[in-house]
Amino acid sequence: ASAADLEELKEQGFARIAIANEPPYTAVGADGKVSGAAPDVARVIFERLGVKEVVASISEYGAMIPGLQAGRHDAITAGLFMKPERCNAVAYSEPILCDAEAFAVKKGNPLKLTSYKDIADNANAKIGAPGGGTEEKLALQAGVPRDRVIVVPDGQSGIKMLQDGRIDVYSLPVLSIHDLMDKAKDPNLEVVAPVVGAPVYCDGAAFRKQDVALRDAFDVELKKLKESGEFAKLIEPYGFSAKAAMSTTRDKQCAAAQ
Amino acid sequence: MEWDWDFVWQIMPTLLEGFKITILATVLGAAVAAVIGLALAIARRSPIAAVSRTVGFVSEFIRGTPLLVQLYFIFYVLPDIGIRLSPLVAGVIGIGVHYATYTAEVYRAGIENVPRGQWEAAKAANLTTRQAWIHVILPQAVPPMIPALANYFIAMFKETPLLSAITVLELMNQAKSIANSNYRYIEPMTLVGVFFLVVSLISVVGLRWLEERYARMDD
Amino acid sequence: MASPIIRIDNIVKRFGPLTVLDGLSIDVMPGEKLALIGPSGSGKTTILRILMTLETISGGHIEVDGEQLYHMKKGADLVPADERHLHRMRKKIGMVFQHFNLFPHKCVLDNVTLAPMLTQGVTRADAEKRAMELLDMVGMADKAKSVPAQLSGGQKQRVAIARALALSPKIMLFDEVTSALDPELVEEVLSVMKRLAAETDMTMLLVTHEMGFAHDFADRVLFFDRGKIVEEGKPEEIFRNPRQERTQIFLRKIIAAGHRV
Amino acid sequence: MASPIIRIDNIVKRFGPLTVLDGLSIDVMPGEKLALIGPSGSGKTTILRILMTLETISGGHIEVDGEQLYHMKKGADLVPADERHLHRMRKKIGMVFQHFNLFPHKCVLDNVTLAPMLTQGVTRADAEKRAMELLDMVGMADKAKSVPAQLSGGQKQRVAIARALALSPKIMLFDEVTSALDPELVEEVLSVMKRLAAETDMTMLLVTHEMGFAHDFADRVLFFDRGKIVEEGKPEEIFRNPRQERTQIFLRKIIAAGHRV
Amino acid sequence: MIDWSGYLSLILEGALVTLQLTVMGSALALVMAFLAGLGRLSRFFLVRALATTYIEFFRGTSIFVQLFWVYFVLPFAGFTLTPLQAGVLALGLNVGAYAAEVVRGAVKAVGREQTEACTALNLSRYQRMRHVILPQALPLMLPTFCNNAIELLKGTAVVSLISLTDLTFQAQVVRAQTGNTLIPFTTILILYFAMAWVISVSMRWLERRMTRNLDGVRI
Ligand SMILES: Nc1ncnc2c1ncn2[C@@H]1O[C@H](COP(=O)(O)OP(=O)(O)OP(=O)(O)O)[C@@H](O)[C@H]1O
Ligand SMILES: Nc1ncnc2c1ncn2[C@@H]1O[C@H](COP(=O)(O)OP(=O)(O)OP(=O)(O)O)[C@@H](O)[C@H]1O
Ligand SMILES: [Mg+2]
Ligand SMILES: [Mg+2]
Repeated sequence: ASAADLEELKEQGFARIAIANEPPYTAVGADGKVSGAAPDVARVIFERLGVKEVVASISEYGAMIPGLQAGRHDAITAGLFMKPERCNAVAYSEPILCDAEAFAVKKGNPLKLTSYKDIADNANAKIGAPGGGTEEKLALQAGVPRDRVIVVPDGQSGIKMLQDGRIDVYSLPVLSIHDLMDKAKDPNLEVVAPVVGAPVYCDGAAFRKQDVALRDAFDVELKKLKESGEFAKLIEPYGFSAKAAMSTTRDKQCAAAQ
Repeated sequence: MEWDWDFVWQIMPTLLEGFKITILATVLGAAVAAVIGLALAIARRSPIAAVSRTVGFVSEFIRGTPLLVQLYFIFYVLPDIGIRLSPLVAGVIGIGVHYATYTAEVYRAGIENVPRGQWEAAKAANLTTRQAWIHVILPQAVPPMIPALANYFIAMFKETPLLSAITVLELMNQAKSIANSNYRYIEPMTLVGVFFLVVSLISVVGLRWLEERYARMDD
Repeated sequence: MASPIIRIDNIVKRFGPLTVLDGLSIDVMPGEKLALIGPSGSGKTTILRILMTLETISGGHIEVDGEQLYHMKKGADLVPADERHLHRMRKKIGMVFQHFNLFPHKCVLDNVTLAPMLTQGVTRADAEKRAMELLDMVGMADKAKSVPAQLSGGQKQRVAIARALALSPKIMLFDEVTSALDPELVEEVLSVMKRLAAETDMTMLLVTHEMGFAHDFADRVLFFDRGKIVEEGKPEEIFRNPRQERTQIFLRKIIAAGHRV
Repeated sequence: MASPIIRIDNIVKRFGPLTVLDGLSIDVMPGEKLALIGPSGSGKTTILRILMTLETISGGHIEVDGEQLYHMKKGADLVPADERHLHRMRKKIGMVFQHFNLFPHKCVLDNVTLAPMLTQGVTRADAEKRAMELLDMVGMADKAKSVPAQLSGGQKQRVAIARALALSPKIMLFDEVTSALDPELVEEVLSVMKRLAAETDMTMLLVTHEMGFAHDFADRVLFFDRGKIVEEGKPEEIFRNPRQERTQIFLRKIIAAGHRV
Repeated sequence: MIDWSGYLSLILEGALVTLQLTVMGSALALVMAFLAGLGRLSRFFLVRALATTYIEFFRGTSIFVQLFWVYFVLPFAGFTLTPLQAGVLALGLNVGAYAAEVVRGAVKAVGREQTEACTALNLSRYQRMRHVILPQALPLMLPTFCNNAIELLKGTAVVSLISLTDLTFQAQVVRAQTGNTLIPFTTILILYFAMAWVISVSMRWLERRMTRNLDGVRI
């Protein structure tokens, strides 16, 4: 696929971004309007770059990077955390949204699960996580065998499976778990956050490798945004911490787990 | 993006794992479809209008709505009324009941295709209804059904990827999982395609054989 | 004088709006050979099918061998017959169809033995012995192991006759048993039937378009038109001196088409 | 003396291992009415179908109206005919089938006008005028707007005859045109054909099991058996004094089955 | 408080996408069905081979694989399609392959006798097909076409896997946003069924119209 040129984007007047179906990173209003921390930031920055609009399409986590590579999106702004392999596959901007990992478990945490390692050690514990997401990787890295890592299509399904006892723990970033729990209003569930031993991850806007120029332009505007304090105003209502994002860098994040 | 043979060999064992589940789900689903389908076909012939109508409507409904949505329903909604099925069982029941509405039609057509004269000859020979079914109608009705039933068997096989939506780790799900963790879609997806194509081509040959073997007997 | 073995009394048969039989009455004496002739659609097949209980009736009564066919006594009342009653009555009646209706998945021998074994509890050995006698009579003993698909039409029909005879019914019904056959094959079936008519005292009802055969076969001929009997009598009378105009026209047409009477 | 309009020369026809016609030769003179009779499976239909180019031949030559049917000249060589040659040759020949083969989705009139309009470029008005004449001749003018499903078998066959005549072929082939009909309906078709035979000088080949009709219709009768002509001659000779034993047996059977000769 | 009317209208927007996919996919399938179905009956080996390959390939591989190829692999070959185009293409080609067999079967079912009557009347191949065979074959195809169209409708649920905002996808979105599973899924089940019902009613109407003249010809 050919590189997306900022000039081209300006000319066509919009950029295509991939987002996830996962509040609060992304939210779709009853009117169909896309909001949420990640697209909001992207919208503002692209506007400043002269691209009037962003066209968001909701996508599975696993399909985002292939979709980007196949030229279906110009950027991913979906809470796709920076990980060394991902840094190899795409060009990230500087960090935008940072979050720790959390578990949703049954009331009282009957299996006493507080880290991915605990899950690996308990032969009966099953963890649910989005396919291709950070949590799936962390679980596998901690030594949870494949057949106890259940790929769950979406957050609602994850909570439902937890309620139905199909899984013992459902893992997502802290804010996502909180959002789901708020909606579920189920007194029989509780949150374990942050997960012990799991690092804080940050996402960035992801671009194609050959689109470094576009990424760099994005970074410039992102930096200005952060410095002006508007950044905090944008993301903090959703529960994210601007300080966390500003106290780390892409290079640190990409190197982090190595 | 280039085709990478090393990667192919590396992911093959995982795909084969998934393939096993695919086959298992197909075979079990087919068994469910065969049995429930017969039950539906018989219920639809029931002289009690309420029974035949209800069964007719339910079949129409199942046949008119996507299996994917039905699977979501079975897996995520049924637990609310206390029915919690494992992913594989939910998948087998979903796909089996869905296809039962199709096999029911095959059974019905097969039975109706036995010429009316055969019923009449059975009556003239003073056989009871039961005897007529067992000795005259079914032996003629079943062989011509076999190719059509086999056809649905193959169709079911090709629909098993839907089970990935309810977390069954079949071929498609394994491939997606590989694709997700390696950010490479081409190899796993193409291999899945090849798996399906190979099985389909083999089954086409098998089907031809069945069609020849069970070609309609002409009087 | 003996009483009739079949009493058809004021039978009405409707298919939806169409009245096919309209107050038909016939008495048949034991051992009588009756030929039913008449134009297409006049209801000949229908009356045979009613006797075989393959249809229901819309009105009237039928008595077979002293018992009601479509009705049965329940205390003092006459109520519609249930399946058990019909099953019992069907023992008295056999039928041979225009299109043979052999069971295509069974060999000739099994076609003939199936019903006796299932409905009369005859052992396989006895059933086969009797079947071979019957097949021998219709000249089909050497094809006992063939399946129907391997037989010509005339052969199939002879097997069908043997099959119907195997239940030893008192009454046999034949519905145009030769009209689906190639002309050359007609004779082999008719000769079997002639022998049958001569040798047994079974009561026989025959629908046919073969006037020559009806003439030789029947004790009495009924000429049907539009669900009614227009004329009846001995074959010589009907064929040589039909009184009714409708009969005359019908016979003239048949003769013009090359059939011998 | 005129030369034959059809020269069938040493024709061989095989279906797989089965040889159906084995070196058959027939010459037919213009205007001649030929009846083909013989037992089932003897190859009567096959020879008509070959003339209509519905089959291919395995050997031999056929000349129709002075031209090769299955072959054409290419320079000095005789090569197998291509579709264009066949198309041209078929103009000379029409055929009427046992099962009528009317177009069920078209009304009677359209059945008759379709081919002239498509293959001869006749205008609709002209085609319909001619069609009505032909339908009138076969007594079907009043049913011009009916669809085949509304007709009786005899009526269907009369329409089929009109349809074949609409292309004005020089040669007409009739394959058991009455054997799928109810006996009562046979006569109406045969009377049309008799008139046709008397009124035109078309060459006609007829396969039939109606010996009486063959007798009245034909100038010459060919008796077929197993793909060979066993006997041929004027109808009176063949039917009254068959010389061959095979012919005698065949005729005896047909007569026994009730057909008049 | 959840704004249900807003979310329901989101689902209705999805219904519109599903409708578009169904209509456009059916149109493509119809074209492919006749091309490949008649192609398979061609005199020319090459045409036959081409048609057969298309049919066996698309019937042989699963619709999921075809979708993923069209969506993720075709771009690498330089064809980037919008999700809607990709969905229409995959569904249309897939269902077209099945419908092609229907066309072929119906044409063959018209019977050799009609073909022979045409030869005796000296019609050309084209005239025969156009005036005699197809007019009779069409009514035979309709019931199965109806089933094919409903299959296609149900197949559109699968495109939610490639991020096309169809009914099923919108239901998933609404589910994620509201945390309610029962309402969105029940709604789309009813919507799917309603659409399937409309398809079969209109097909039956069409069939009645087309067979009006053929009453009693076929049993
Ligand atoms: N199942 C049926 N439904 C409706 N009408 C029927 C049915 N069976 C027969 N008929 C009608 O009843 C009438 C009498 O039919 P029947 O078969 O008894 O005539 P038939 O005298 O045997 O004629 P054929 O010589 O043609 O056999 C016909 O008009 C026929 O169309
Ligand atoms: N398409 C075919 N394939 C194989 N065998 C065939 C085919 N058509 C005809 N035959 C065989 O060719 C032989 C001659 O058939 P044909 O139809 O010409 O006989 P016929 O004299 O017309 O008989 P009938 O009086 O029964 O119509 C038969 O043995 C028949 O089985
Ligand atoms: Mg009758
Ligand atoms: Mg013939």
